[in-house]
Amino acid sequence: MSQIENVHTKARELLESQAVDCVIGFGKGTTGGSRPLFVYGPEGVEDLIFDETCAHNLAKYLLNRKGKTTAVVLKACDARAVNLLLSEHQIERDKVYMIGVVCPGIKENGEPRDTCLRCGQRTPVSYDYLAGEPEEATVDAELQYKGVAEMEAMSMAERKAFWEAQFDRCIRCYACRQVCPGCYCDECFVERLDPLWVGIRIAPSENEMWNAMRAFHLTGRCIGCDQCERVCPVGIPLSLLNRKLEKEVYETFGYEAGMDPEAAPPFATYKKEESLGFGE
Amino acid sequence: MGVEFEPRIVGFLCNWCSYAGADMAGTSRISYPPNLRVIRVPCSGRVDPILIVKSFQMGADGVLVAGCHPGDCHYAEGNYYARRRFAMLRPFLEYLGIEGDRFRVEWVSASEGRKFSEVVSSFTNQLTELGPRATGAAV
Amino acid sequence: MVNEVLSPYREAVDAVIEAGGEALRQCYQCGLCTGTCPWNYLKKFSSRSLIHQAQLGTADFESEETWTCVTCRACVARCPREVAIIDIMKALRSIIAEMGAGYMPESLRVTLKNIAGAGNPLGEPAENRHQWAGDRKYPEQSELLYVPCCVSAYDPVARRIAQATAAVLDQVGVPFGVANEPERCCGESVRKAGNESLFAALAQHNIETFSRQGAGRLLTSSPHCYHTFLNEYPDLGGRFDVLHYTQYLAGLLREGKLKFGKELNIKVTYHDPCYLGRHNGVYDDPRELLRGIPGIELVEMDDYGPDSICCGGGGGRIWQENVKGERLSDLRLDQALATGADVLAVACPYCLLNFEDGVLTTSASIQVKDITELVREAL
Amino acid sequence: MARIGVFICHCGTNIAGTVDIPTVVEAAQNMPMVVYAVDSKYNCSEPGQAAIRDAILENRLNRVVVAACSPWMHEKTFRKAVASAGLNPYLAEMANIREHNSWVHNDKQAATDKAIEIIKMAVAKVSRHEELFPKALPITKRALVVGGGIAGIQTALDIANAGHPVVLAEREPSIGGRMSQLDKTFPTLDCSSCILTPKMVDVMQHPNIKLMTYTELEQVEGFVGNFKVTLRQKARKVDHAKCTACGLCWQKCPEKVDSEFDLNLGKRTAIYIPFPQAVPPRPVIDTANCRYQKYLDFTAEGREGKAPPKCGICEKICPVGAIDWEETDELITEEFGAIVAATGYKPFEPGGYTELGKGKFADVITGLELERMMSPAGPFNGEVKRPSNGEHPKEVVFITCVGSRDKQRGRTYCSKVCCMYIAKHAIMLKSHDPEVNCYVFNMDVRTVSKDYEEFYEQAQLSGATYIRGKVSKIRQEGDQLIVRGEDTLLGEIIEVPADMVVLAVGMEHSEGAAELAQKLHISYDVNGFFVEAHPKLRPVETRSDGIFLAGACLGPRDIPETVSQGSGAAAKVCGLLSQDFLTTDPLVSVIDKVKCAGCLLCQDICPFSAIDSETLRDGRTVSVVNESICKGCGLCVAACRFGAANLHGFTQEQLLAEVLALWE
Amino acid sequence: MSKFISRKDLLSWLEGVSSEKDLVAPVQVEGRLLFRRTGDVSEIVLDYTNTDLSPREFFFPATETLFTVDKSNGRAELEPTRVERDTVIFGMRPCDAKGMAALALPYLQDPADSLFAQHRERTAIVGLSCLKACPECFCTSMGTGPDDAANVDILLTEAADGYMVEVMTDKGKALMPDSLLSEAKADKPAPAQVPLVPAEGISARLREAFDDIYWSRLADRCLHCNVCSYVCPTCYCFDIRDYSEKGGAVRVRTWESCQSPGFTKAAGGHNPRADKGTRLRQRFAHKLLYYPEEFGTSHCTGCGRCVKACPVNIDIREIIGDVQKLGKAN
Repeated sequence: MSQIENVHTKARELLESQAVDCVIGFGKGTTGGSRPLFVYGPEGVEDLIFDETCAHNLAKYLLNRKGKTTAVVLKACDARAVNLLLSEHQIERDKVYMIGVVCPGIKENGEPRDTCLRCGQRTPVSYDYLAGEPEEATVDAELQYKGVAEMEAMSMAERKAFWEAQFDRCIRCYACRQVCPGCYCDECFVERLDPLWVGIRIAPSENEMWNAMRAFHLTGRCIGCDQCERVCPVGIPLSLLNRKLEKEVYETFGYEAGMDPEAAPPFATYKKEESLGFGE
Repeated sequence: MGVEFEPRIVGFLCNWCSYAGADMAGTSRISYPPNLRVIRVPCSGRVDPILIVKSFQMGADGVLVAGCHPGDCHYAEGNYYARRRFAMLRPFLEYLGIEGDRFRVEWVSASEGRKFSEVVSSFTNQLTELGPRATGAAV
Repeated sequence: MVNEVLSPYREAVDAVIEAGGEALRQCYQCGLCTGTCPWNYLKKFSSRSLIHQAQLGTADFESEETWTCVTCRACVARCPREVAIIDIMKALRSIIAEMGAGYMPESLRVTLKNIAGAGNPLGEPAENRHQWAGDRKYPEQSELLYVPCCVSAYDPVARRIAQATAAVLDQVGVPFGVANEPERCCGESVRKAGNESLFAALAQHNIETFSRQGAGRLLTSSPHCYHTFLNEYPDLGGRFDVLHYTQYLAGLLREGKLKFGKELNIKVTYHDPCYLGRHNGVYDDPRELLRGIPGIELVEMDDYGPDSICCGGGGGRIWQENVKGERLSDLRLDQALATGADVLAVACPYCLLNFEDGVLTTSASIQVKDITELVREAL
Repeated sequence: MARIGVFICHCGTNIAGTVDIPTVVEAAQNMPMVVYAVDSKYNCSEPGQAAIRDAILENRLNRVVVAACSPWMHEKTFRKAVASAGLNPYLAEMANIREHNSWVHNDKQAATDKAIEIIKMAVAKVSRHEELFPKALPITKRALVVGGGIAGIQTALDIANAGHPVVLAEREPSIGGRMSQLDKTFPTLDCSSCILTPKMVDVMQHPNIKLMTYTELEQVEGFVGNFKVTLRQKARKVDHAKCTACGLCWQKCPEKVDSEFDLNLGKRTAIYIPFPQAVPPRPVIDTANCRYQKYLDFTAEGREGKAPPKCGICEKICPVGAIDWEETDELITEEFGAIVAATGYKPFEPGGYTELGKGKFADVITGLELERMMSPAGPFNGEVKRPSNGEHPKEVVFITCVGSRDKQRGRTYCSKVCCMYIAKHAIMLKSHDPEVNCYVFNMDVRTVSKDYEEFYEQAQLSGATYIRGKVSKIRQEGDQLIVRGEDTLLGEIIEVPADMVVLAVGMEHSEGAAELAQKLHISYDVNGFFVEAHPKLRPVETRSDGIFLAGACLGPRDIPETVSQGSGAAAKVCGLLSQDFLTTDPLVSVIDKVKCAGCLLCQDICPFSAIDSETLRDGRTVSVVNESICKGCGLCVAACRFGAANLHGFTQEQLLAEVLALWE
Repeated sequence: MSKFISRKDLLSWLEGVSSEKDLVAPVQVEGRLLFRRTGDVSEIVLDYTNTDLSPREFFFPATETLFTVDKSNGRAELEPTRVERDTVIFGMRPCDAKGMAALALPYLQDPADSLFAQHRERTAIVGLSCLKACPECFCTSMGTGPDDAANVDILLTEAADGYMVEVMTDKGKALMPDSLLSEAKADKPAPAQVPLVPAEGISARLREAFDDIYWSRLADRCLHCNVCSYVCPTCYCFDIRDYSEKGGAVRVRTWESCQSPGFTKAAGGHNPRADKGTRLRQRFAHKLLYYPEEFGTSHCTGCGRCVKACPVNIDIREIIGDVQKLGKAN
């Protein structure tokens, strides 16, 4: 059976047995691609699709379904998001049924996403059921931090100018935040009135503060799905921020978010003897 | 230019070691440049990175966080957590276009009045050399 | 007669510290180093007193004692204050070597002159460096570079080692090159004799040579070269993957690439070279290699592994004369004979020379062989 | 609306000498929300404080900034002054314009400008101050002492004598600890058990002490005044309520095993009391060695082959039917107001010193082994014999600093007691057998307490020869050991033939010290010893309130020091338990339940485990700060992305206000 | 016959405009096509379907200081912001021009927003009719069309080597005098063919479907970002705050969106549109029901930007279709 047929069978089984109230998967969109699809009964199961247009990270939707039983179709990066949410106690493991799919690598406008070119995972790290045959991609190590390395090679002034130009376009629509599985504050720091960390202006200084702190809040938490970059209506290369921090986290602490829900994230622990370059 | 550049430095000092160390510099009358503005915090682990980023956004030329030496934290482990956060923040600031040298983390004990004054002096000199932050700087 | 009164001499203390002997401050004079030092089985040599004199600045630079230490590291490994005793010895020597004041054994002086001039301790012409290989020409450009050590390149006895090693490598079929004419002494004993500037020059020269030859990995016969390339060249910019041949061959053995064809049927005891064992913690690879040779029964001496006794060749002692009865090699030979072994296996050209001498002068009934020779025999 | 008063201190010329006070006053008057600003010669003086009080009342001030010295100096003073005007004391803030300004700058203009900014920051901060109130919490008037050695015994007795109930928990079957293994004690040569046993009996009989032996600490929850501790009573297989300690069982038990108490020099039975004076004098069954237990295990697991003998002699012989094979470990939860850890030490294991040959040569023994030999109640009935051949040794060599002052073994510290116990051993050996010659290889002889130097002299007078130098090698020649080392005073190698060599092993942290520290949330140092709150001024306290320390769990100690510490810890406990309520500092964290997303990161990082989870009615799980435990470090605030955690006195709003004030 | 301007003349005309006024035109910025102030005519993109963001920011800026308070003289003086320069927006599509008109209705309703009025007054719109529709367009169903000249000052239509010109207003005439134009030699090219959406009677249907579960199911997918509102030419919601800064104070107005959770949150914490379904419904009801009821015209211009930008493909065309069915079903 093909992967999507397996998804159909599993989704039908889960809904019929009322093991879950809802299956979140991908359906056909109106503009040639796919979109998230919520299936509440066995009759809707056939509408589920999975192909290389299925770019969304559906783990985000689990945050709206706390306390309810949900099955969700997960690519490798999405499964890491589920692990992140599990490790942060945002969802309960026994309320989530993880239908893993083997990801062919997502394409946008027929071209593979940069994110997917960098990703060595085709098979999710965690799942309750795997609909496809496990496989791994081999990735050119140089791609891992492509872009980040180029940024690092720039001069301070060039980097500053680069980000000024990028953040200048930001319209603070918060799509990056809304789509991010790691962003789930009841009230985002950027919208707080007291303390007023960031004013309401949609202007360079505020935009920069917003983008910088949002990225920093994801230190050691970004699972690399790059949804933020995908949805940005003005094309700010947001993954360059997150990937820089993930690079630092990985090189310093050997940690990758969402790979193991049991591992202590970098800011939740420390080593007395570690030397991090501050005066010791 | 004429007027010499005087960097503005925001300093977060942990109450138990570094704030007391700064007091010690005072009681010992060890002078240092007047560029630092001190914000007392209970522990270097209390310093939310957003306060540092905010200081830079407002226009600080440098930010200093000083706490107890690792192992000597009044709260046993606060500075260990702080160290990790700042270890990530510093390269990130550099990446955004803020020289890493503008963000300093130092361990100053309550008895190290001299060290405190040296830290402030050398930081002030370093920032003077770096010059003012270009306007419209990131964050 | 006026009694001479000692008083502390601060400048001399500073000179020792300046020369790298700062560790002397840590010493609390327990004497464990002296008791541990193998010399004291043969003659009186109190390293503790020497350190104490250095602490007070009253060290006698005219004394032979400055040159006694074989840098075998037995004392350092036990010192409860972790005093870097070898560094102190080195510092004392370097004051003499660099300033030219004080006593230095004549033979050592000559050797250093040879090294400075000809690039090797024997004072042989550089172009003869490759003579050990006979007509065989080894490539100069290679990722894996075999560095035979001046002694095994020039010394008529120790040449066996270089020949056997090259033969083994050939037979296994590993592509390798040989550090040739431009290579000079690694500088280990030069540094231990206190001549830092000559060491730096040698190291710089060799690093350039190896780099020019495209070397990524260096394969050494001598643990002294091994130690120097591994631990001291990186500070001068020479970063190579360094292997003693016993490590390399043991690796090949594990991978199944080194296969033996003959059984030797002998009883062997193994002498740990100080610079392989205590200095660098390599105890298992040589033994694994020996046990891997068919028909070898490996027996241990009374003192082995970390407790092994020096052959007497370290710290520049190999270039100095030892009067009979004051040879550490003889002490060690006795231990070897006591095991009833047929062969005393070594893994260092200095050890080989010292024990060969010992066998000659005492007519001890034991053969001395480098491990690489045994490997070659069993192929 | 905040009505802020600013009080600027001249501090004589300390501030006024460098800072232009009138300029500062004028600037302060123009700061936002400042309705009153004035200077004073000395704010901290009685008239100065009165002026603050009066100004608050006259100008209806509701916030106060005192621009003067460091808060370390006078924060409390001015809080009191503010409170005396009826204002909440936490509505005052200090601006440090002396230590951080006038004392460190010479340029008057710069110092004046800086003073103004410092005050501006304080004004901005104080405008965000809130009223804070300390809380009072009841105290459980009961103490737990962990460890039944001499430290724990002394602590328990002193607390109990002060009238507070105590539970003394000991993991071995008997209390007594290391001291009970000793023969005599230096420098008085008292018989160890003669002075210890009465105290052990006192513990058993004390109405305020509940003794729980064979018991380990499982879990600690709660906080000062209100600890909830789970203890594991290990299965003894003997009903101690029924047992009369008649001794029949341990006399008849056929299974003999090495006695831990006698360091394997003697034997005990599988049902046993560790030593004759054990308290409580009730046996336990060592299930690992008991024949019947092995039989039970064999049948229970249904293994094949020959079954072990079905022994059960103890059960058959017990006149009161106290043997209970069904008994299992039991978890007991009790509440305490204070906990004392007195878990002692273990002797250093000298096997790593290959040159000394412990384990290789039978006649190389440790000091504690010698104690057991010399003890009249010990395995050799007080006779010192060479383990190799049972003869009395005539030449005995002692070696000091085995496992002490040795970086190579990771033991850098001095164990304090070895020099003295060697002196004791030398004296005792001579008194056991006048023909004995003792040699002591040593580095230094440390005799730092009362009567110790005299005791050392006594050892020398008894004939012990002290050789300065460390032993480098022991080898066997014939039936003797040759001890070799440098005599550093002679500068010669010396070899001493010996019948027996005694290693003066040092003290190490006890087994499981790190695990215990983690359960108690206290720190331990690189050597595994517990860390006191302050090495000089708070030697028996920890940084966790309500948890105290005594004895060798803190580091090497002799008996007098250990006992003093036991009494000291007891005094601290009594001081705590004598209060009816605990007053908490209000400068603690608080977590906004609405904003908290329940990621629980704060719980992972709180150094005091002061944050618990709470499930709300809407099903969300959030973090809640236990204000009694919180020490106000604010780690949770910096870690909380949600902006849910905040720290009274150092709120996000306050710190941000200080930053912003610089750019107002 | 229509007027004509050659491409070359148009560019030199633009050159002239940019030297006197602020010229705003479509420009390529890091892979996006955006209206930007430009002084460099060569960077203006002429061949495009539509920009990624609408031109509304030139009438209703993302952030605008309404006035500043100056306290330097010891008393507070209010200093309103004034629009100082004339702007010419070049290359606006008819749908966006209709959008700007739609934006004006609420803002210029009495009492008029003076800043908006100034922007409006000082801005001239040079429209460009569409010869090619983008896949998301549906302007003809929303009361405008690819060559609708109603809301521009000048409308250009691309023809061979130049543009057909229709000058619609006096402002247009002043900007592009007849002297620059020649008579067109050919007919105006046919406008783009735009797909239709069944929008007939949608207001009534929406009212009927007000309480349908449809909205909350749709909200399952919605991420509640502000993208749709911020790319929309007609969304005009804003937020206003006062800030004290450097001794003074400013009142700032910025874009806001009915999609953000705090938008309708009242003091005291009550939020009439606390759940995502009602917020989502609000957007479509406002576009297709409330605004048309108040101003008599659609609030959606069919530009298709929200369809294109929505990260989860919430498609107003599909919703119109769905609601038509829902309404009927009830």
